Amino acid sequence: MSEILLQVEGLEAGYGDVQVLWGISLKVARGTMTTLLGANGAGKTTSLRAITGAMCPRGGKVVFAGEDVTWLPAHAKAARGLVLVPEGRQLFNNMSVEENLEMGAYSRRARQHFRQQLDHVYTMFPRLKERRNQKSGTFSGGEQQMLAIARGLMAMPEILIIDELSLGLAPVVVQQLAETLKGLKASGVTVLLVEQNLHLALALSDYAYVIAEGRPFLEGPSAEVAAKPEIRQAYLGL
Amino acid sequence: MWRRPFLWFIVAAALVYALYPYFTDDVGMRESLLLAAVYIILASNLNLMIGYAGYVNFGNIVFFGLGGYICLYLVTALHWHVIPAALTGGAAVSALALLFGLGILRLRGAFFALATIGVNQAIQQLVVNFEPWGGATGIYLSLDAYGPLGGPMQALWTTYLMIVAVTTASLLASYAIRHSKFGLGLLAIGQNEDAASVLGVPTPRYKAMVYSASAFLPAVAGGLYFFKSGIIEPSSAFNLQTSIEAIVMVMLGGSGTILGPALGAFLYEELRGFLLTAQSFSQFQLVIAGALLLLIVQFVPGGLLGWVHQRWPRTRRWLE
Amino acid sequence: MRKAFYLLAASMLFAASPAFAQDTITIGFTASQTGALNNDSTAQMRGIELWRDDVNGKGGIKVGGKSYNIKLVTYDDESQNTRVQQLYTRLITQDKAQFLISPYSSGLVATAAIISEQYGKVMITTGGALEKTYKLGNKNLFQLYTGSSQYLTGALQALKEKNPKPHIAFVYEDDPFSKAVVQAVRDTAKKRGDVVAADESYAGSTTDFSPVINKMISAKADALLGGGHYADGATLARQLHEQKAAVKWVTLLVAPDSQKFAELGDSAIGISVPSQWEPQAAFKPDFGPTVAAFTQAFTDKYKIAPAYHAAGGYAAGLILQHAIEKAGSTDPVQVAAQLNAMDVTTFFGRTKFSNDSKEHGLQVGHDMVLAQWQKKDGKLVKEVIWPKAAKTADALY
Amino acid sequence: MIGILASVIDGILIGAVYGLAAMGLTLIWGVMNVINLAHGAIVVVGMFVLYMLVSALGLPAYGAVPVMIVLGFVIGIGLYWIGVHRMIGRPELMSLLSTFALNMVLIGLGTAWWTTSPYNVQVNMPSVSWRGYTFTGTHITAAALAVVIAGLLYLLLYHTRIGKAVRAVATNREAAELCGIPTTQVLAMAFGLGVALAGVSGTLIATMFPFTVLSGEAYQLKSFVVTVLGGLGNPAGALMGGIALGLIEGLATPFMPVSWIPIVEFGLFVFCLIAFPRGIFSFTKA
Repeated sequence: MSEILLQVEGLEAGYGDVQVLWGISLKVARGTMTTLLGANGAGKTTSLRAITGAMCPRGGKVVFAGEDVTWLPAHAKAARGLVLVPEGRQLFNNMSVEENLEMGAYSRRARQHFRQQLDHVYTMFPRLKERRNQKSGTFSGGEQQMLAIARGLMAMPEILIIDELSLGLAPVVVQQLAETLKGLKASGVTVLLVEQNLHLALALSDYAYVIAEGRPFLEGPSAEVAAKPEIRQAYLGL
Repeated sequence: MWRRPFLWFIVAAALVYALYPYFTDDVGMRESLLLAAVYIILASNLNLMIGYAGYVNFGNIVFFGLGGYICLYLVTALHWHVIPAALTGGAAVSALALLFGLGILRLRGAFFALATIGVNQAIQQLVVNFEPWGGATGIYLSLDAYGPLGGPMQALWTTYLMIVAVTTASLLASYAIRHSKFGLGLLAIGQNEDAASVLGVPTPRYKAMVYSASAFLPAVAGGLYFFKSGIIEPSSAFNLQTSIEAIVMVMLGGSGTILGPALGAFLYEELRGFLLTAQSFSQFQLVIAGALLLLIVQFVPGGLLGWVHQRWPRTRRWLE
Repeated sequence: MRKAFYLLAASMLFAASPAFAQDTITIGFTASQTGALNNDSTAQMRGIELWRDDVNGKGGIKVGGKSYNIKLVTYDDESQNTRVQQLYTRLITQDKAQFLISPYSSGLVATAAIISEQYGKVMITTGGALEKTYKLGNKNLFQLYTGSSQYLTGALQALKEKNPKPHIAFVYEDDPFSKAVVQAVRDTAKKRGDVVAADESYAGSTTDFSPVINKMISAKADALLGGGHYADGATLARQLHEQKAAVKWVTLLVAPDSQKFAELGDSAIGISVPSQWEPQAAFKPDFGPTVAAFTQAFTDKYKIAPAYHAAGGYAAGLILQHAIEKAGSTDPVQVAAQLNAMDVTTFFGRTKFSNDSKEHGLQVGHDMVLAQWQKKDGKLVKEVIWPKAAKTADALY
Repeated sequence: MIGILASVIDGILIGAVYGLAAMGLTLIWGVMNVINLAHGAIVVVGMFVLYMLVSALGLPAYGAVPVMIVLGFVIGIGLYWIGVHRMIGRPELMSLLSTFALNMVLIGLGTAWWTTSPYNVQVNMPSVSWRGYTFTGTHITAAALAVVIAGLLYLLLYHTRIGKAVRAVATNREAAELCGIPTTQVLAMAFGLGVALAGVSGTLIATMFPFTVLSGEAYQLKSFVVTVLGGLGNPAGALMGGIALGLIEGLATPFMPVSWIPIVEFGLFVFCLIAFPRGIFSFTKA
């Protein structure tokens, strides 16, 4: 296995009096696509939020590119290339496509490659280029997801973490996005994917982690995990 | 409900409050307690809006001022006795609040708060231009008006006792509402209005009702207070500063609790009174009061009682 | 160390003990140390303090062969009447004030008067010209100033002298005092058939008068009578000048009397003010300082020439002192009796209180003058222009 | 007729300055959902900065404008950390109280320092006279500067990276943070910007009118009215709302006693709140 880019150890997090995560651990190797699976409420989104700094973890450790980044604020992690495409897209709805992309490249590191990255993203999503002066609030769900991924790419991610890629999108759109992800992986971007659609996730990824009730449940290469019967159990939340 | 020890506590405290200056014959103390009692009435009724229903009413003083105007008008122009005049003022203002409430309670959060400022300022200006109420000059009470109460000296004592009675009524009303279905509905509105509405709380009606209810006693108190002062002017009747200070008192004591606003009002008034009369502080009284408020908001957002309840959760049982 | 502390505490207790307090007469009042009325109220307070220093410097007030020092107790009323009653009660009950002087401005005076009446304390009112207050049945209130209805009478007469057919704009603050003043003069003007070109009241916090000024211009007013207190009056004067309003005669209440008004520079020229007192006055006092002595002492102490509020403050003390000395007692009833009987002239002018029970305490002896800012040798000075007998310069028109 | 026209022109001139004052309020409100009750006190700070710079240091009056922008920005960032930072994301009531406390402290310090007496800064500008009506130079200059500053603010918000970041934070703070925008700094900066705007409006007002430590309240109330007319967080709306308010004042004056104007103003304010809760001129924000 190649270099470990992101390593999470014993992550704990929660909201108020409720603890949600009870020691999540995972590793993502550079250049691979890893997926994090689990039933509704298993703690996938919370894991991602705690890893990227959108919320403050209560314990555990997040090491990124050899540096302990557990307690850094989200913007500092994003600046280092640990980038989250959040669930529900979270676009800047009253700003234009191009302004959204510009915001994606806010960090100093990303800013230097803004033009070049913009071209790259526009070639990847020609639809965005066509509508670059339109406000993102007027877009369809699929277009919004494209823009969200594009915005994430503008940050020059070392690792792109995508939360619920396919949520609420038509199958044909999901298929397009899946192609996009394959392309990304081929171009060397490391991806950590959280996805409801089990088959899609396992088909796309190299390695899979399954969590249940905030705890690690099983892990392994995606092909092996797909074959295990316990996976159903985890998904039904049993 | 009279089995509850807390109610007896309120009544006992009110008796002590009413009688202490009487037996010590400490008139200075009485003046200070009177002002505090008025603020307790304002804060306690405001708490019905802020603490229970979660609506910040910046213009709560408008009830007090209008009540005062109606009462003094009835006393001077129609020669009513002060008690029916104050009660009529209360009823009229309460009815008016119901009417207004149906309009501005459609607004939420900060927008509602701003609208209440607008209502207060608009009504103040209306009164300034309303000649039957003396316009900007206001209404001056002739000393004869104190005749029915046994002359000016005795009238002060009588109004003091009446104001303490209204204070007690405010606390009892706070208690009764808190422990009623109406109160539960209000708390639900305060937590999440949409959810409350879905669960069958008649939110528009409840909101208008609490707005109107929170107007009644302050308006009665306004009548008594301005009767005691002998003069009412638009600038002092509708003073926005006092209105905002009432919010500070609610927060200081703990919004949503029954005793908190009263405690906050009492402490705030005594502190301001002290700072104002202490020579070394009078220059900086506003700064000190402001800094204190800032610290409370930042570090003890639940107010005094909120903090006590958090620290010793059992106290919640006794005090509510 | 601790011992020293106790000693210190004990000595402080002694300092405040009644044995010491017996030789003083305590006089209480509130002043607007903050708030909108600060400027005028401060002048009044300075006058009172100067009087106290004068009296104490000369060994105090002599009552029945014994000398008493004056002790002043004062609180900040924040220019609002919310606290006035609490503070006056405190002055009477806690600070044991034997006599009271009023706060500044008619509204606060009316509020304080209820307390002084309830406790039967004599209160000399200065800076409370509104006559209504004295018609409510008070028995212990004594007004030093000429009442509000007289304020602009002189100005109207002086104006008619220059222009028999004036188009008058009344522009005034919507506070009790200014409204009462204007109401009185407006009635007089109407009776005499003068044209009322505009009649506008404004809030005391107003800073932008251009709407009113434009209205005056449209109505072709050539004279303005009105104003209110310092802040609004100064603003109005400045904007009249800046907007080159074609009014030839401007009389404003209160504001132009203050020496601070000279800061307005050219805007001040030609603005007149009804005044309770001016340093040019030539009264021969029955007792107390001469006009010159007062002016000198005040200027020495505060580095600013006194205007009528300051003189009023001093005179309040002086009149009270005179009544106490004549009564030979600090008993309020006897002092009140002396005040009722009083008809004297001090540096402040004549003082006589009405004994009519319908308007007890109303000032009936004092006269006002009309002063106007003029430029003399490149410097702004206030000249008395009315009544003719007292004038020091001709009116600008 | 000419009188009405003069009133209208006066109304527009003063309205532009109301708009500038409201811009500071609406920017802070829109970006961080904080209604800054210290707004009036900050307007007063701007007034006294003019007084000190002109009277004590002898600077030319309009030289105080850039000084105030910088100073206001610094003060604003300081106030943000003292009183606002902990209130972000908490219920509105908390930030209302917190900024009100800041207001008390500022007013209290000002009162202790300058008392509540009026101050006056004489600014000599040539004025324009027309058929007996005069429009003073200070009014015209203040209105012109207000429009220029509004324009600069627009450029900043829509054509610079940092301005776009402010808008991004206003729209979706969490997403902005995930994009690598240091949102806390951006909030502090936006607050500083809002304070600078309020302060500058105070400086300009002080060139026109005398002022006291307590003058701020009137402008704070007017700013509320303007914000409601112009819509939240929208600087262009604030300018238009301000001019609308000035126009209403100007148009109403010839037809009714001046003391009735506030009733019209506040009546309109409440009506607009109920009828157009998003503001009449609001184009943005769903």
